[in-house]
Amino acid sequence: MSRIRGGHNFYQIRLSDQKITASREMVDILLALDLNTIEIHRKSVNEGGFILYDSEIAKKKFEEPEFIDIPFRKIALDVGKNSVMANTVAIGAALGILDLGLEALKKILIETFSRKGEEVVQNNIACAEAGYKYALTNCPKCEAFGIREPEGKRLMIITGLQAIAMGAIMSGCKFYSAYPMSPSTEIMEYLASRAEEYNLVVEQAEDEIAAINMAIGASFAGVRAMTGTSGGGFALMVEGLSLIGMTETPLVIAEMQRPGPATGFPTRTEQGDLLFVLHAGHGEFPRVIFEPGTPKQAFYLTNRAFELAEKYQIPVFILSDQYLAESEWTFEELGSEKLIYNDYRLREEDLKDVEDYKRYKFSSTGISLLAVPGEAGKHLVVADSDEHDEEGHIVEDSETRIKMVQKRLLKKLPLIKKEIEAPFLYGDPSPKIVLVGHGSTYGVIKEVVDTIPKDKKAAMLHFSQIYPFSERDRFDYIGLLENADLTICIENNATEQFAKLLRSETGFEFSHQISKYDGRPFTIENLKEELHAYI
Amino acid sequence: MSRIRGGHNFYQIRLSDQKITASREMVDILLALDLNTIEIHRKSVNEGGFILYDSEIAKKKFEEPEFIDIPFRKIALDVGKNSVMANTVAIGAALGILDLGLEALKKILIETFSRKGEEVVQNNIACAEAGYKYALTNCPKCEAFGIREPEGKRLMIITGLQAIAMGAIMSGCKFYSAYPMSPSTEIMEYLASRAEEYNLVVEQAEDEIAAINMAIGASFAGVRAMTGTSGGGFALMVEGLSLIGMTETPLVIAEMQRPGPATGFPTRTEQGDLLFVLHAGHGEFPRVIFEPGTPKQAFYLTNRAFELAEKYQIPVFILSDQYLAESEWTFEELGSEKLIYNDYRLREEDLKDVEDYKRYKFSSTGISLLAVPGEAGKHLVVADSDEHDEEGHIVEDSETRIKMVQKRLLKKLPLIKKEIEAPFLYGDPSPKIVLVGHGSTYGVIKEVVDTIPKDKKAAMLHFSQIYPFSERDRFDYIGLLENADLTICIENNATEQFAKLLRSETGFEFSHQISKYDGRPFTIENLKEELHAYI
Amino acid sequence: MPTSEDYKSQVPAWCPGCGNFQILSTIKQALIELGIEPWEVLVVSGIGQAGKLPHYIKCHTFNGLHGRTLPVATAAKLANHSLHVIAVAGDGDCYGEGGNHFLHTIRRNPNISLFVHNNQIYGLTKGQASPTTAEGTYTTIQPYGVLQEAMNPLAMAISQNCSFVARGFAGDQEHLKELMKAAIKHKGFALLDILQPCVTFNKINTFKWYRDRVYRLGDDYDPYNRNKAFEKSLEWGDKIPNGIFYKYEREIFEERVPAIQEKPLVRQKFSLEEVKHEIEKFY
Amino acid sequence: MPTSEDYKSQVPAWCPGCGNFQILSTIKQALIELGIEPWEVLVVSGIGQAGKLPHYIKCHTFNGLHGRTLPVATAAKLANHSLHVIAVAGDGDCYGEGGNHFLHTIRRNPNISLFVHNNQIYGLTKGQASPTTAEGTYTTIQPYGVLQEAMNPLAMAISQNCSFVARGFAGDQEHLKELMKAAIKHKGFALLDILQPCVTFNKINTFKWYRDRVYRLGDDYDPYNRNKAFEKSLEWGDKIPNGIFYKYEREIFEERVPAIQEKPLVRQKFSLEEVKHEIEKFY
Ligand SMILES: Cc1ncc(C[n+]2csc(CCOP(=O)(O)OP(=O)(O)O)c2C)c(N)n1
Ligand SMILES: Cc1ncc(C[n+]2csc(CCOP(=O)(O)OP(=O)(O)O)c2C)c(N)n1
Ligand code: SF4
Ligand code: SF4
Ligand SMILES: [Mg+2]
Ligand SMILES: [Mg+2]
Repeated sequence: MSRIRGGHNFYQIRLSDQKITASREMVDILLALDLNTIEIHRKSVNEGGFILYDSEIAKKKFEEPEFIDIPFRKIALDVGKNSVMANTVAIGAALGILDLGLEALKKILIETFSRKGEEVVQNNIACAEAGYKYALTNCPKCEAFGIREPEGKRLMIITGLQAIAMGAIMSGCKFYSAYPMSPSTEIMEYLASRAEEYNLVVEQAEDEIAAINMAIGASFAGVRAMTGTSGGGFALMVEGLSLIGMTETPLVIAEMQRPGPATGFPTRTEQGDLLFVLHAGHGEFPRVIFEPGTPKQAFYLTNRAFELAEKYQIPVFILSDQYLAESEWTFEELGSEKLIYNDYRLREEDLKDVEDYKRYKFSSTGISLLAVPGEAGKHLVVADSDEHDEEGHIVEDSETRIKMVQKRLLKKLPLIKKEIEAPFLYGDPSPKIVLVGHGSTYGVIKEVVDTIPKDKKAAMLHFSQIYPFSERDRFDYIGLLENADLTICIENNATEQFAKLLRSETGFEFSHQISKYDGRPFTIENLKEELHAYI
Repeated sequence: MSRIRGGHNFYQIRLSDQKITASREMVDILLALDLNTIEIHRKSVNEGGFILYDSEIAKKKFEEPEFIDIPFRKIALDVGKNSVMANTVAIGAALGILDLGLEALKKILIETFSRKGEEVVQNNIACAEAGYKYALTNCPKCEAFGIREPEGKRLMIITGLQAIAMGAIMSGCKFYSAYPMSPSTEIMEYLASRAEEYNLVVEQAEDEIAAINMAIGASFAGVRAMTGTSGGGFALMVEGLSLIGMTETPLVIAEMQRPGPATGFPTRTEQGDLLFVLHAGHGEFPRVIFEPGTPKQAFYLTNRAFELAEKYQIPVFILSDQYLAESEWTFEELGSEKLIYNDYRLREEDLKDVEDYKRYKFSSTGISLLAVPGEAGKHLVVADSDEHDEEGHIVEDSETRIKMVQKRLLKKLPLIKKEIEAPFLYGDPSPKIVLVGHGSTYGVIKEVVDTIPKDKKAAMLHFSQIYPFSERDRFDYIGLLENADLTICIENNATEQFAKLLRSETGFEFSHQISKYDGRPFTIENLKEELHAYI
Repeated sequence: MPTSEDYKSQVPAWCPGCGNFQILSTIKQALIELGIEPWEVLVVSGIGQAGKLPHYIKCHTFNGLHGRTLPVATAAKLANHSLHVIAVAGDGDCYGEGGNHFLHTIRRNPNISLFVHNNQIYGLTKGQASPTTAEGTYTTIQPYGVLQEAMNPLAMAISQNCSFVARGFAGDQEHLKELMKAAIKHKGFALLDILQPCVTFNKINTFKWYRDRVYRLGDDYDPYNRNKAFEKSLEWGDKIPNGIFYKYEREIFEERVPAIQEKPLVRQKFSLEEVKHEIEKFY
Repeated sequence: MPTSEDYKSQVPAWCPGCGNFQILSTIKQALIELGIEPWEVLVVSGIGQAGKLPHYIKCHTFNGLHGRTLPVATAAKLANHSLHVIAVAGDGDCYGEGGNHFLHTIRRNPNISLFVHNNQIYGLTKGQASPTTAEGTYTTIQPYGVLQEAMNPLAMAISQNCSFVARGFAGDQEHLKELMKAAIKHKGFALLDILQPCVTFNKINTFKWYRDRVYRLGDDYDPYNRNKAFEKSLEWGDKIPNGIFYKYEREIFEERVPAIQEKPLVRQKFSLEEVKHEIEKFY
């Protein structure tokens, strides 16, 4: 919602003792803090589910069996001495219905309210307890959901944006410049909040053009840098992207998609910028695009983005969308062991054998030494947005041009391609049905594959390292697709962008396509329904 | 050359009594005004050709038979009383060698110098005559070239840029806003020079972002508008492009390519922005791209661009490059008869039956009425860059979103496709060899096809209406390609962009590719040489 | 004469208590008092809380991109100068993302009014610093406080000889209405910077904060003195002057663009007959 | 001590007689006299005739995009504040395409010198009006003469409290050199606008035109008075003052950004060990 206060807002939470990775359409418990919520979401409550509400707040009494009327407001006034704590009562009640205990909630209440003083904290806790008790006593058949308090392993809870920002910090990113834009702003906020702890420079630019040019300036000067934005802001960075291409300045760019064109739906989701990001920028230069499927992938791919950007002196994108960026996931497996950090920048010592440093020296790989200006002794670093010679000075001749295009583009491409990992196959190893997705549809496709009977031999093929395509000699995913009877490309956009890309890169043509372009992510229900036609 | 004065500059002129449409590598006559020119271009002179020079200026005497030493400077001093007229003497001499007469040159000299006074004009004419006479007397074997002064039909001489600008004027374009950038600036200069005669508003913007937003504002307010730039400037217009997509504002955009990335080669040529222009802009919306092959096509396609932009309320591109934009062509066939002009904008009278005007009213074609704000009675025109309802007001719901995507994009696409003409086939009607090109390679491919023996059954397939692809039921160009033995895609870029596009749109795969990415256009010689390997 | 009913439109999606409500009702009132009908006015806006405003008035609307209000407004005015064109922007919109257009539109001097809802914060994106946020203010992105000196839009406008430079306060609607009317009536580019409390994200510059500080420029103040106006525009702190700081009468852009001297561009009919001799020039 | 030999680089591709030659030799001279070695200085430039300058000096160079000099320079300085950073731009580059960065860099106040080769024209693209081209000037795109009032960069800088505002003339190299040295030595963002004749496209503002008009601000001029400086910055016509118009000592950006107080960012080694506890915060 693009309104800040007032108006309708909602959160959806899914709990399970299985691993879960997607949203569902329907809910088991609707916690309604006003009448509007009941009216809008009532039809999304599963059979056998509940609607918790307060008939005093709603100013309406519902008689249907799924309604459980709990006096949120009254309890808040009685116990907490303030009706604003009605929501705390309500959360307590929801936990009561599930019989999940209050420990976690209490911790959160303490964290949230401690700066407002001890009294507020205690009142909130009391409200939560009262709500809990009330629900426990008045709930008809709570065991229905079969949720138990989790035991053993602690789980992380993290959003896609946090995973990217944390990944950046843990990859040695030292400089982040951006301009606020939903849903990317939280990356900047996160990094700013850690600036003191890790000595980061986080600069809010006057516009996106400044943002990317600053990041380029910092990277040129020798530090790992990143920028982030959404589609509309990225549109303004396109000239800067081309500058990265020409100057061979490493940069990581996060593009968090929302539905376009133009301002579109600022707070909703879409995968509508894939081909735009792939082809953005005038002239020709290499790039890498990652589109993570989970916060975990977002974390590790961010790390890989910094590695590849610096190794090949190219732009690397973390392409994601509002859905993955902002939804919170719990899981257990993040660790720092698998992170890579190679510093490809050269300083004084590293250059002691270099007599005559040239920023764009020709080489068999197309990669030239990346010296840090001012830290490289008397060596001078000259970067140029014009076509240039090995030293970085403007040229006009045909011969140098050809060699530079080969250096910066044609020689690097095959090497970069070798770095890319194959798409991820989940389900039947020799599938007859392949559901293909990229980026944030990972979870929903995976869960849907789980619901398809084994004998139908279904699998998911998921692309998170989306461009360039990985080499087929490692894993012949095109062969796999060709051997299947049904190949369905699933995308959160209207123009089948990934299907087009795969066709243009490999010639492969999907048998079917499922597109969703209403600004909402796929849910398990609606993907299953779409699949009904084919399976 | 990106230097303004001093340094080396040259022009190449090709003369024929046949129609010619391309450049050659080699020249018959080299007119050298300094030693540098001789040194750089000497190897480009055909056997049997001449080098006209002045050994006094060159400070060097050449003894080889192809050199004709003419005292440009001395004649200028003697006859014109000023050594700067050496170049006039030289041009006179070149015409003398060809025995082409001096009438045309005299007219030009009068036009060019009349504002400097009668004396300067007369001196220049005298210099031209003296040079002419000297050459005529001293030239060994001028008849070799067999050029006769053209008779009969007068011919036009025009550049691609002039053709586009003239096309815009003759299509009712009333507003042009842009920011200077080579090689697009001349469009703005041309239109500015005609502003008085045709009541045009030509505004130099503070940057390209303002340029496109101004053009959008003018179009929204009800006049035909256009902007133009080169790749780097267009990169800054990408957000505005997306705004056109969302607000459905008609606009014609000229993108004159030069070699990138970034600043690249500001004064040279490349076809490196095709896929960029095709996919530019966040979110999804329709567009049309024309890439003319000759000034004539540029003229008519500009007219068609205005028609389609307004009919479908979309952005239409004239994509071209420095080569076509700036080289001067002579030909005979431009006329105003075939031009179309339909005014799709609605004013007072046109709307008299509309009760409740809605800017984005749903319709079977996806096209809504385009009213002119303030000229449409009390009807209000509301355009919005957010997702909106039929009236143009911000919405958030899924249902309206889906209908708007269908309206603005999915319904229009097939209709637009029907408007596109098939690619142009030249040569054998059932070819075994097909040379495929797009845009400015038209001339050189056509002339090369003419040199291939008829029994090899060669043809050119040229795309000037480049996106979307035309429907195959009119002309099955893919069938034609599939029936050929050898299909060669010829492009002035390094990443085979058109070949990729054709593959992604049709699945067709070329058997071979010829790429040139040194910033120079193909010449007849170098294309023939490249073809040697295959033919 | 239009009535307030004529200007009724969508229900605003602003926070309860937001200063934008006062600005909205004041604009409507100003238009009504000037006798301008909804179909005679085009409001161009960008993206931000301020940018939503035209949806809440009945009028021709172009709600474009964040920061790009002025180029659209200028060109629309050139295309049809019979329309009243009002540009509405946020402080981030106009002075941040759109800073370059602000500068160059002043130089062009089209007959447009620019109303900037200056809440000294990015409202829609939830509270980052804008160019006018006070130095030292803490935000989620500026945990050390804003390190830049706040921009002074009035001083900047005066420095470039902007033809009308004024400031009002959302909480003083009577005065604001007069300033709006003066801006709309003024022939030339008119900047009206409006102090607008953002009750959700700007906890410093509240209604009270402004009320304690603002005062109206007196009758003795001479807005035609550029140097004095500049000096006045630097006053900000315990006392914040509102009113018309500077006026400079000069020819407007529309009077200088030759093509539109006879009639608006949009009313000039095109005829191929009249232009077709253009081709002849190339023979 | 560096010598002029140390600073020798590519042969300039400027028109014979262009004012850029004087600026080039003066910069070299200033650097030499300040004892700055080539590897201690980074020159950031954009696109235009001025933008080519760093290729003609031996120094670290980032020759980036048209108009984007200042964001690159600011960030490079933040990344390594041990470098001397000089930004070089054309008038179109800096005040046209790059106008927004000019405004906001003033607010940031990094310790950078900005030299603007102000030839009042677009040189490289062959003679269109720039923001500083005089009103009424005829060009190929402005056949009716420029309709806008020329921008006043000094007044704008002063209006935003820029910490050093000066103007010099390519034809007065001695004075220019002193101004350059002062700008480089000044702690804070220093604007030096340089009147540079473009002998090919600007036939009005020639060497002679300037010579007939420019004068140096006298010793009695007080650059610390903002209002007076503003007044002075409006003087342009028969008399054109050159010199340091305004100075304002304030903390520079690099002193305010906490991360770089101990040492330049570029010298801070990264160790995964030191950050890996970050993950723990999400449990
Ligand atoms: C190109 C672009 N960048 C960023 C955004 C995100 N954005 C929307 S509104 C806004 C700023 C809002 O602040 P302001 O202009 O002061 O308006 P307010 O909401 O305070 O009225 C931003 C950064 C955008 N829509 N487009
Ligand atoms: C984005 C972009 N737009 C336009 C250009 C073309 N361009 C190059 S230099 C220039 C202006 C030159 O004028 P100025 O900045 O005053 O520099 P000068 O050549 O006069 O020194 C322009 C418009 C460009 N390179 N990039
Ligand atoms: S966030 Fe601030 S500016 Fe936006 S509506 Fe709420 S109070 Fe108003
Ligand atoms: S065009 Fe002007 S600015 Fe450029 S080099 Fe020539 S004289 Fe100098
Ligand atoms: Mg604001
Ligand atoms: Mg200039």
